Amino acid sequence: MTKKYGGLVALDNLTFKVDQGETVGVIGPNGAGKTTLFDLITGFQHPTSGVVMLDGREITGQSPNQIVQRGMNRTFQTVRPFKDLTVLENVLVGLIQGKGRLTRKGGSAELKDQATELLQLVGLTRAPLSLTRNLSHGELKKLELARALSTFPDVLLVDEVFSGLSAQETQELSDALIRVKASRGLTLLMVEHKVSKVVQMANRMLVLDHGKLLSQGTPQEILSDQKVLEAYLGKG
Amino acid sequence: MARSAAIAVLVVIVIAAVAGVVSYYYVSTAPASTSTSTSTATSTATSTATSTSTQTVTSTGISTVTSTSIKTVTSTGVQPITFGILGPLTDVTGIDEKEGAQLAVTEINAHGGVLGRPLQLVYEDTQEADPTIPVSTGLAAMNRIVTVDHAQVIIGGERSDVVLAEEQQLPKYKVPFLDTGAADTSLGKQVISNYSLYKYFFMVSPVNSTALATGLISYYGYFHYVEPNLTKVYILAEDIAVWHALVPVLQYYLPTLGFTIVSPGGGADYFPYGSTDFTTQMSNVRSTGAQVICILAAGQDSVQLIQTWANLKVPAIPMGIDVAAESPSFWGQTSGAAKYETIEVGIGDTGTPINTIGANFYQNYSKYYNTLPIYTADGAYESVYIAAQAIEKAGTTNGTVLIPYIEKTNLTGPDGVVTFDRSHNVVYNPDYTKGAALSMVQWTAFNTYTPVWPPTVAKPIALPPWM
Amino acid sequence: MVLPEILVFGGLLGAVYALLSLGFSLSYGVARILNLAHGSFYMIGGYVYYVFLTLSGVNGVGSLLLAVALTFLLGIALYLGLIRPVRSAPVRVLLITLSAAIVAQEVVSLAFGDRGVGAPFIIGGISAPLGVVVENQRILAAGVSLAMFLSVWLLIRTTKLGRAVRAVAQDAEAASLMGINDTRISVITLGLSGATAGLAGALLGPLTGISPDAWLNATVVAFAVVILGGLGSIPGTFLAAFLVSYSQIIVAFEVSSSYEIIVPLAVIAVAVLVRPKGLLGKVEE
Amino acid sequence: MPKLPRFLGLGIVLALTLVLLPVVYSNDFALTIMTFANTLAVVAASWDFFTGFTGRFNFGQALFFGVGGYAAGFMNLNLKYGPMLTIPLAGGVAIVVGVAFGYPTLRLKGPYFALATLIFPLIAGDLTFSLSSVFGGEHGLYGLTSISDSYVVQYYGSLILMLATVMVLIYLASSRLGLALESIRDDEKAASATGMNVTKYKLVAYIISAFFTGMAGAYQAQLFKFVGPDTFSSNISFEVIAMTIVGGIATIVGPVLGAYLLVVVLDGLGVSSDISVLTYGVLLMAIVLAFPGGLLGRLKPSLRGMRIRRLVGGKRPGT
Repeated sequence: MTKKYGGLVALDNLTFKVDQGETVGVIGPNGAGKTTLFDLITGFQHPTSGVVMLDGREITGQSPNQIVQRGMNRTFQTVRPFKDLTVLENVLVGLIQGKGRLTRKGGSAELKDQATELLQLVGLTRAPLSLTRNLSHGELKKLELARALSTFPDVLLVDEVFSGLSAQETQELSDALIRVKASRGLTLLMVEHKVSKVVQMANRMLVLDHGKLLSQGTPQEILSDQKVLEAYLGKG
Repeated sequence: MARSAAIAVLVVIVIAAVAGVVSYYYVSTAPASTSTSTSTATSTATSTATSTSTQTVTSTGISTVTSTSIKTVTSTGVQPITFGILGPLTDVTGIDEKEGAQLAVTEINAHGGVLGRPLQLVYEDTQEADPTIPVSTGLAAMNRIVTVDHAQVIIGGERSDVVLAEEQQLPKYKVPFLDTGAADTSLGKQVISNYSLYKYFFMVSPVNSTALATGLISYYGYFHYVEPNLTKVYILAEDIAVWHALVPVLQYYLPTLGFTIVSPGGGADYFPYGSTDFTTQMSNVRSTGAQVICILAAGQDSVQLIQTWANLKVPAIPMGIDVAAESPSFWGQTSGAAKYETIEVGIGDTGTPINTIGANFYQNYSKYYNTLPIYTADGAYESVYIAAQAIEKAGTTNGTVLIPYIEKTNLTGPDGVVTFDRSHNVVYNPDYTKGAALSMVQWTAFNTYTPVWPPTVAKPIALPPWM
Repeated sequence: MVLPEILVFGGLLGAVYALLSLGFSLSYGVARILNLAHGSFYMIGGYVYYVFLTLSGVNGVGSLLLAVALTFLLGIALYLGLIRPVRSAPVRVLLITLSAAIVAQEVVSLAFGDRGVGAPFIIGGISAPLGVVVENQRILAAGVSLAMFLSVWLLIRTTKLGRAVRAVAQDAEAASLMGINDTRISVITLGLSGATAGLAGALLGPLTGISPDAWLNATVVAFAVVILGGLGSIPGTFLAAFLVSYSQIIVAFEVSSSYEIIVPLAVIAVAVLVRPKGLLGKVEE
Repeated sequence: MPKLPRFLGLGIVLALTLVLLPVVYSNDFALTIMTFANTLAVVAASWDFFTGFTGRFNFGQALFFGVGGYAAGFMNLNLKYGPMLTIPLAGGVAIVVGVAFGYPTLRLKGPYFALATLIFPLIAGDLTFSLSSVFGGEHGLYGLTSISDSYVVQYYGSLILMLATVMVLIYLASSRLGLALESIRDDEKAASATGMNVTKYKLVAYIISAFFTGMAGAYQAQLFKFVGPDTFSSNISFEVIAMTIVGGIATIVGPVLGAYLLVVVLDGLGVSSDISVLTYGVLLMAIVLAFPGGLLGRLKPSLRGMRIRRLVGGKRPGT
């Protein structure tokens, strides 16, 4: 697919597919169009041309909420929590509105269990009733993840989850991701700066540069790819 | 910083609230202030005493005060009778209502009051002069004047929507309401269509809008005889219901008098109530070659209208109904642009009294308040006498009992003879010895307009130099 | 055919609308402040002119300048005293400016009454461009407005200060990193928008009369013009001002005066729905 | 039975005092003023339900107040429906207007929506004059049948309307709906990423707000037996905003107290309009600067507590 803003081309007919259960890392220098790519996939922007398919069905031009209902969700690069709500409520919204649509009949008990489970899953130890605005950056990242998961996605796109985190927080969060993937059998698509992390977690990688797909393959292939080294690490 | 500032602000509010309370108590203790003004008034009244025979209020006609019959209110220890003044008390219309009524109360109390009881006035502010104030404010004031101040008669009213709403409450209060501001025919229609509910309403002044139209048309007839060449009329009216009802009448009669209506569609050019820019209208007037602008304006917008007219030197003379122009301040408001505008007023408001009562009214009014009365003043003045007479005759202040007596009113006042038709509107008659008469006056200088109609009092009309 | 009338009246009115709206556009475009009290500057400007001209010895031009100066200071005061403390929360900015407008209205009507006032013109007399008779004051108002509008525009386009202003408008954070003092820029912006609106009021006030509640219509006009032109776009504001004035005048002449208020508002409402980002607006986020 | 939330506690105390008022202090004027206050409290609470919870600023609540009033007037005069019928039906009409107006405008970004809400009541107000053959111009519609001539009945009527409104709104605010709305207020983009149709929810909140305000307008029309253009006046919209902010935004009960405070202080004392309007302007200013939560801002947590209990059961998880 292609995305143009007026003159400049953000994504230049990019084509790739992700198989179920994969963990795919997307890397590339700033302005390579990584976040734009996520926006296009999750319906926050619509491609100038081209299509987005989710398990065989076209979802191009659908609104974010429709796509969420189809089982794909994302986290935002800069976290967007519901500041004036409690931690608990942040996940409740998704549990109720998302694909799960809980509390129709499931009742409060299930909702409560799901919420507590989610928070444990991402390792958010804060009291569920504490106000979100008081959370640390690391906690917010976890909450962001929990909220994305609360809609029961099959495909999860995580945008720079590790940015601005301490080594220790980074470790916690990546463990959380791995736990999540294991327990939910997610297909994971991650945009990441920290190449090391991606290499560690991904079983396949895409490299973007100036909106073009520069290269793709297993982490090993990518790291040994000359083009990538120039375009990406070269610029450092 | 913001917090401390806000604290300071809160203090201000407290002060404002206090001010509120104070002003409230001021309002509710208004009667006291009246009786003080009474004593002063009495003395002045003495000095201006004209008649020698001791008349009583019960006689038709408003008596003038004689030095022999003065009793001060305070000397009579009996329970006073309370009249309520309900209007925009901070606006010239409301102030004049208040002062006109005070004058009458002073005179009557100087005669020993009614049924041997002194009259006292209470006041509530409806703020209706400000068009952005909702009707509910007026209704709150009305409720207070009846249930808190215990007014047995209500005198006042100005804005027709407020008065209409107030009229709706009368079945609940069962208190006579003497309207001294709104000229709306719908008010009287209510009385006819549902007498038992709305019989409490009376329109004392001005005469209702139909009568105003009749008067205006007869004036135009006279004008055609004085200025046979000025026949092209441009009707410029506020886009409000009272004029919508009146314009067809003009459309029907003016042509029969030899005029041609040049405004769009041979009807009126309606502009939004409260407009502030009249350049388009004035340029239309010019391009249609109109020689007369028939203004129909109840609001303050005419201030701007007349200024634009004068500034652009539009070669057509404005003659019509313009409520704002009836107040002496209009000359100042328009910084003199009002010159040559000719408007319809009650014949008692021309500045030249038509009878001794009017003369007496003018003299005393200008003495106490050193300003000229406007139409609401003589309305309120007459209303007090109307109510006083009815109470005197009925021997009670019970509203329901009073109604038939008020209906039988036949009283000579500054505006002529007041009688009521079955819609409880004051009866219009070109002859002021037979009914409430009208006059056309032309602004000629600061604080002065000269009557140009009816012929009995008429001076020649002046045309603007640019015509 | 009333084409000349429409051309002249629409043009003269549009120029003043442009000046009135300029400040509103600036304060949103630069400082991201939706100032509901913008119309109050217009109203106060009108009153200041009236007070000095009629109640004191100052002559027309002097009163005009005083009106500009005072509304300039008021704009600064409004920002420092009320807007700045709540700057971070747009909703609170809306509320604080609304309350400021209400307070201003009532203070003025306590001082000068609800009925409003009319002030004498700076220049009397009439002339007839294209054979349409108009007051010289109206031509003066339009001329001065145009001049003021252009000079402010030039100020922003060319000067160093202007560059700073535009930098803040682009990206406040980046600008502050570049060492531009955001507060200082906001102060200047609000001062300017106060002064321009005040001038508009002082120029148009004598022609339309000015009353304490005149602020609401002024705010609505400015708001509408700016939205129509595209938030933050000065050329858009200029264009839209004339669109609004002409639609108003055309309706008054060709349809009926009684719709001259409704129709333009309706047109704007529809325009906003059809093209939310306005005529020349960048995409709003 | 968990301890009563501060919220309900206060609510119940308030309700009881209001119910008992005529018994303990049956002063005609006081009752009249309180009747006005109840009507405006309904408007304020419903304004709060939309703006307080969705964060989209509505400057034109008077639109629904006027629409409700005129709708009731029409049905009462032309169809001869009684107040019992016209009041709810007027609410329905307000809903229709709410959809017609909200559906297109609610997609707009903040400032555009604010402008739209500012403009539409002005248009409506002017229309009542331009179409005076229908709306009666300054006459408005008069001669409506009265609710009752008894102050007590009038008062209780308005009280029932007010209490019903508040209870329904609290119920909704403390439900999944309320949660969804608050998430929209905090971050619309993130909200849509939870799978909800943001515009739909905003519209729902908007028409609920319209419905109750419409009924309030209708109640006032039947009370006064008159409805006029003043019901569209921006004064009403602004006054309602002030009441809500003073009482505490997004608390439903806050606006009600705000309404009593302002109406009693202003109308009750018969202060001159300039002073009274000035007072609430300054009050609004002070509250916004110093106490963003409003006087009852502390009710917010307990409303939230209520909601959480309703959603996930009495025993709070993780505590």
